[in-house]
Amino acid sequence: MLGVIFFYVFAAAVVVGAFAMVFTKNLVHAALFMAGTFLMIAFLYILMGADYVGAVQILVYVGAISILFVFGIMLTKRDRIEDSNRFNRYGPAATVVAILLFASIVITTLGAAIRNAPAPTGDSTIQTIANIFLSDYVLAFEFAGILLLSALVGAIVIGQGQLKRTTKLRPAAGGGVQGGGGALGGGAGVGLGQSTKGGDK
Amino acid sequence: MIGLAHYLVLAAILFCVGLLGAIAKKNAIAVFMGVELMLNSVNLNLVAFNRFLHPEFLGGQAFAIFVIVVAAAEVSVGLAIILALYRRKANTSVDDIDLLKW
Amino acid sequence: MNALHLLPGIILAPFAAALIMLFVPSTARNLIRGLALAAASCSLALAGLAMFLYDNSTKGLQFVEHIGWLKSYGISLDLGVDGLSLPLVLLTAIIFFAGVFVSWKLENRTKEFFVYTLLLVGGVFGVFMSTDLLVLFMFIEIAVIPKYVLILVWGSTRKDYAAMKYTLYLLSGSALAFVGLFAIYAYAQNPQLGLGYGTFALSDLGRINFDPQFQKWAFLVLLVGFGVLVPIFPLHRWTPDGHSAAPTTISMLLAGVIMKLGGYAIIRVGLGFFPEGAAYWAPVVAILATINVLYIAFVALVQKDMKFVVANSSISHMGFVLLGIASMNAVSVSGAAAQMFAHGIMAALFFALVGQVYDKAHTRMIADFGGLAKYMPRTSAAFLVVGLASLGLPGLFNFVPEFSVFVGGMQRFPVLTAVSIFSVVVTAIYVLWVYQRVFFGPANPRWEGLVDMKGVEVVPVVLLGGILLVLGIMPGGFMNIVSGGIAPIVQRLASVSTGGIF
Amino acid sequence: MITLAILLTIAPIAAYVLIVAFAQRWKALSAGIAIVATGGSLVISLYLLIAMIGNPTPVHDAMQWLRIPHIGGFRGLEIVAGVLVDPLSALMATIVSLVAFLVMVYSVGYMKGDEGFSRYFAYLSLFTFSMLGLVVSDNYFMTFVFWELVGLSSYLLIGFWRLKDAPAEASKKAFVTNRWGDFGFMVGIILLFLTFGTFDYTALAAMIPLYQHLGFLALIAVLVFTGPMGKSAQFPFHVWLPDAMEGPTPVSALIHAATMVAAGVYLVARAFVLFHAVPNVMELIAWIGGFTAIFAALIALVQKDIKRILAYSTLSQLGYMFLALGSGSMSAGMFHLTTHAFFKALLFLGAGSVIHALEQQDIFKMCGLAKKMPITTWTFVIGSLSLGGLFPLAGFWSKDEILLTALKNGQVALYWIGVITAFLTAFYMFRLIFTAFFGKEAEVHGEHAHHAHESPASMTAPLIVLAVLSVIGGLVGSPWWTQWFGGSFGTFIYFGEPEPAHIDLAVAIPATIVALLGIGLAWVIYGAKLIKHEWLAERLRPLHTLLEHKFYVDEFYAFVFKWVMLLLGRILDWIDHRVIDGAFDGLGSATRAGGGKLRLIQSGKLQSYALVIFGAVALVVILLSTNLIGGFVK
Repeated sequence: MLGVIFFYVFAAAVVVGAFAMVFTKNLVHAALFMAGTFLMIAFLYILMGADYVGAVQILVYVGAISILFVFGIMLTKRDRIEDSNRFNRYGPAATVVAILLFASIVITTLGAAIRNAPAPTGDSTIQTIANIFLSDYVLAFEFAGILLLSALVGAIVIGQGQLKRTTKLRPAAGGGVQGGGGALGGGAGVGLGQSTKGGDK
Repeated sequence: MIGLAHYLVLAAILFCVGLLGAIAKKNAIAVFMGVELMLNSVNLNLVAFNRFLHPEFLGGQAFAIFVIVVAAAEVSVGLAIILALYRRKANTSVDDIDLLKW
Repeated sequence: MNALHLLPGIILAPFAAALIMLFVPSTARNLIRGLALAAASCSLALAGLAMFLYDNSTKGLQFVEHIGWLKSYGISLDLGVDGLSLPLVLLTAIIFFAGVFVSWKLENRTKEFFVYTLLLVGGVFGVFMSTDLLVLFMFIEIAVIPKYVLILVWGSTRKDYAAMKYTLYLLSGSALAFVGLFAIYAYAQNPQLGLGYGTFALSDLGRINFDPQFQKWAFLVLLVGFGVLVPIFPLHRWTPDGHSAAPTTISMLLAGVIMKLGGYAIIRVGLGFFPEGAAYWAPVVAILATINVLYIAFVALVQKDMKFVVANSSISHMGFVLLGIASMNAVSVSGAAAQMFAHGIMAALFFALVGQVYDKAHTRMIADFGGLAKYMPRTSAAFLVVGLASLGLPGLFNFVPEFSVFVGGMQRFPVLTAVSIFSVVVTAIYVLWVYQRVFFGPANPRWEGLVDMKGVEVVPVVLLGGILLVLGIMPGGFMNIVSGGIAPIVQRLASVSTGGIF
Repeated sequence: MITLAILLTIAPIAAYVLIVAFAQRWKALSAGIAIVATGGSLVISLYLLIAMIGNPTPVHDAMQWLRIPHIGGFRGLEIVAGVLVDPLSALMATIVSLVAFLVMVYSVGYMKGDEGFSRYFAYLSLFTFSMLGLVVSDNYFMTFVFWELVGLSSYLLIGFWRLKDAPAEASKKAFVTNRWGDFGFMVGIILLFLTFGTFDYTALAAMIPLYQHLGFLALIAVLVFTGPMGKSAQFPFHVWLPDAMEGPTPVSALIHAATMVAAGVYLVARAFVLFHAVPNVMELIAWIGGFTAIFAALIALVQKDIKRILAYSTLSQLGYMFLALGSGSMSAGMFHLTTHAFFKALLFLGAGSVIHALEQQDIFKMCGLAKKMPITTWTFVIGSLSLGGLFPLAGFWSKDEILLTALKNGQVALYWIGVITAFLTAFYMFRLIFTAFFGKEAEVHGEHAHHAHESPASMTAPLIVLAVLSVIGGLVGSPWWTQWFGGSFGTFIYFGEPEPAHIDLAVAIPATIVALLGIGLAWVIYGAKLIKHEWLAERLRPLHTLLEHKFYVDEFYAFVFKWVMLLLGRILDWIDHRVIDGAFDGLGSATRAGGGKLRLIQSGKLQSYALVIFGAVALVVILLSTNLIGGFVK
């Protein structure tokens, strides 16, 4: 009986968090609401007995991804942050589509005859997940590693802007500043400097 | 008793709100957040199906973890792109990025 | 007799020459021209030999070659000629031989020019020789595509518009004809009605008697598909632009040969397989043919550019071919087949001469000319000969096929044929009017420096003019071959009972 | 016999080929070749004529030219190239080669300075070849072939001085007008072939009388007659002959007087069985002939150019011949053709020598030539007298025959037309003679008059020969000839039963009186100048202008050509460019425009794509859930 209460509490929190994330004006608030929603979802996982997944959820989503988002927001902060989370032209159409989609999913799920299995044995799932990872999905596991590595490198390269290039490639016009950039770090700095200067042009 | 249907409905709500966020937002990062939300709803579904249909075989959860891995990679690269975009165009509104126009 | 492998020789000569030419440096112009001339003379010699060795007594295909290709689909590179296609093969060889001489002085990218022309001619040979339906279609495409490039690069007035228009017309036509092709193939496959096995061989397909309902629309599809090539009335607009934009050799080949692909295919496939369908659509074709003949003759009357006049006269003459086909009897169909040959030679000579005048005077507007006979007596004499041939003067070959089309036509469509015969008067008017305004009258001092044709330019004129004259005086032998060729087709037509569409 | 007939035609074409191929440069050589060839043909034709007089049985041989088999219910095509020698063709061959020979001899002098000298003789040989071919051919198809070749050679000869506008225009006009005639002729031949299955004259001669439905036969006859109408310049198609005078005068003498224009008459004579079988077509021919005769004679009254007067006179005489043929007598028509060939060639050559001397064609600018050019003048006078139809001369006998046939066959109206035309003919011929040859020097201020000199022997010799022929030529048809040689022209060439020659004073006397009246009137106005012709012209101003403009027929044809043919051409050209081209090009531009519209969908906005995708998903799911399209739910 306790589980039911927990479920409804967490579910309500998740829904409220999601709506808040979408409808707040301030982008930073949205980020924080997102983090909250992820946390509630983690608790739902744990409620369902998927403790490892819940832990990973907290670790990755709540811990890393939300923070990255806040970084992102801060780095691309324009003038008024309060009003940075506005809707665009497709707002009304999107809501209609979202509602329709929701209706269609609900219609199909309610129609389906679902046989709920009994609750699991309750012991920790880490053991079994680890076995699965290193037996059936070992290949996927390795690729996940490679994926993360490539994402890492990709993020660095894109994030820090142009590597210092020889002047020959770049045309003289306005290139003075980029050309002069120093080593890797300088590049990032220059990238930053150039952006703000660019802003007020 | 909480059944699979409840989770599916919840996930559906999450998914649709995420969709709304992804389509209707002007700011690239907000769009990105919407996408993350949609990913999470998918995870929720996965774990729910695993829990209610085949609790003995944790394939669903393994899959969810992989989704999280991918999501993480995606966020990092995504934000890097938004950053580079911001450096070029000095604003991150999605409407200005229409180089794909034929 | 086909130990000599004449037909493969004729068809491979242009393709081989094109291939070798690719390796020749484009600066060695004379070597390129020599190669093209070698290919042309080789095809001409073999075609002449085939014509000589062809014995009219045995019915059906001769010099048959069987080279398997896609056995599972029943497609094979079969070659074979009969009375209908051999003259057209000879026609192609003659015109190409003359064409090489006409473009002898071409300086601008000669290598590519000759490579494309050789491809084109090879394609046309393929069409007339192949006795396999799909291969025939394939060669039609091979013949049509290079011409786009040729018109686009070496063309004159409004060449890109004309090239695009020409290609779109012809390709949409052949696309439509493909529908007919696959309908025949499917029909052949189903065991009760057809042969039970899928094949494209003309001989096997000839054995099926298709049910009239199928024949009606299949003939229509083929008629419109190939009608674009002939050109039949509403689909003729590509000819004036295509001809006048094309360089001389290409408009010779275009008027001389490409137009005959349509006529040949309609007779071979249209009349050959669908007698009832042909009978059903015959009145429509006859009316369109009459429009083709008379309407276009009037249009030619008011043209200001010489090449447009000649292009329109080509359409008008091809109208006779259609009238011959529509009248569906031995005299008219053999008249139509012979008219294709006669008109080919005449149109090629006409375009060669107009091309010569254009290359020297750099204008084709009739108003600019006057009294050219003073400076170019030989060209004006040749122009008169070909002009008289086009208006159907007896003594030159064009009169005989036209006369037989009229005799044949009069038996099926008396009124329409009488109206078509009236076009002979209109043709006389516009041909002689153009001739008078260009070559007669006081000499226009502007053309003082024009030099008459000599040396290389004389060869095509003498060759084509000679053929017109010789066949005009003794057409008996040639007409026997042609009527022998179409006898089996007409035999089948004779047994047709269904009436026309109205 | 047959080989001779073939040789007869081959000689001139061999000359043509020789001249064109080799002898182009040496003028004398090419003239020589042409004259020898025609001379040869003349000798052969004379031999054939004498042989035919000996035994008039026709000789016929043929070889297959073209054969398309007879398949299914439709008739095949069987064309044969054959030679038929019978009295009619022998006579025509003789006339053609004789006049051609004389004209060639005459042309040596006439065309001396001309740069296209050898080309001229080549064309003349080509003409002789085609004319002889036409005369000896044995079936309609071959006749049609040579018919067109004759038209071609007349086109070449009229347009001989091609660097001048007038000859170029005249040659085109001649060919096109002939082409109108040939169009009907060709349709006629094809119908004839389709109904009887053969082109051959002798075979048709047997089959036509048995043919029942005359209506169709009448149609064929009329269609076939359009050919001769075009070639012999009868009423609707006469416009080209006066303009054909632009060619050199010997050409006019040969082609537009004696031979080519007579081809039409010859064809009607050759195919007489076709016309004879349909009485009302005969009537039509007679009336067309009669009308053309008087029509041309009237126009000739006011013409100033010597060659135009002779051209209209030819038109009128051709009308006479058709009048004779139409009223049923083939021999009268042919007889007049023969005599007309002699004196009209004479008149033209005479006019030629005048023009050659004075470089002038307007008769009012010539005067007093009698003293300067005696031979030309007296031969010209003999020719005119013969044309006028005075007693001993050739014209009298042939014209008398025609008037007699007209009267005998009950064509009284035509008889009177004939008599009036005879009067007009005499009048305009002697108007020409009195003004040009016998006018006083004083009135004419033209400076050419005094240095006129007689033409060289090579030109006057043919004149004399023709003059002699014009005198004695007529006797062939006179009753004395039957006494001396036991047969006259009528018994040699006839249709049905022979027509012995005899004088019918009731016709001869009035005709002669009328001719004398005409000469007298001409003398009054132009000879003694008692009545000023200007004054007379002033009095009859409207009539005079009408005649001067040749009843405005030329203008009418020009109008029709411009406003019907060219306008139709322009309209159709407009349709061709705008409507048909517009439709297909429109198709092209419509596709391009459609593409332009579709392009806007690719807006580049990612979110719009996402919206569309998810919208579609939702829609599909909803549609599937309701069983609108056979949904899967329950």
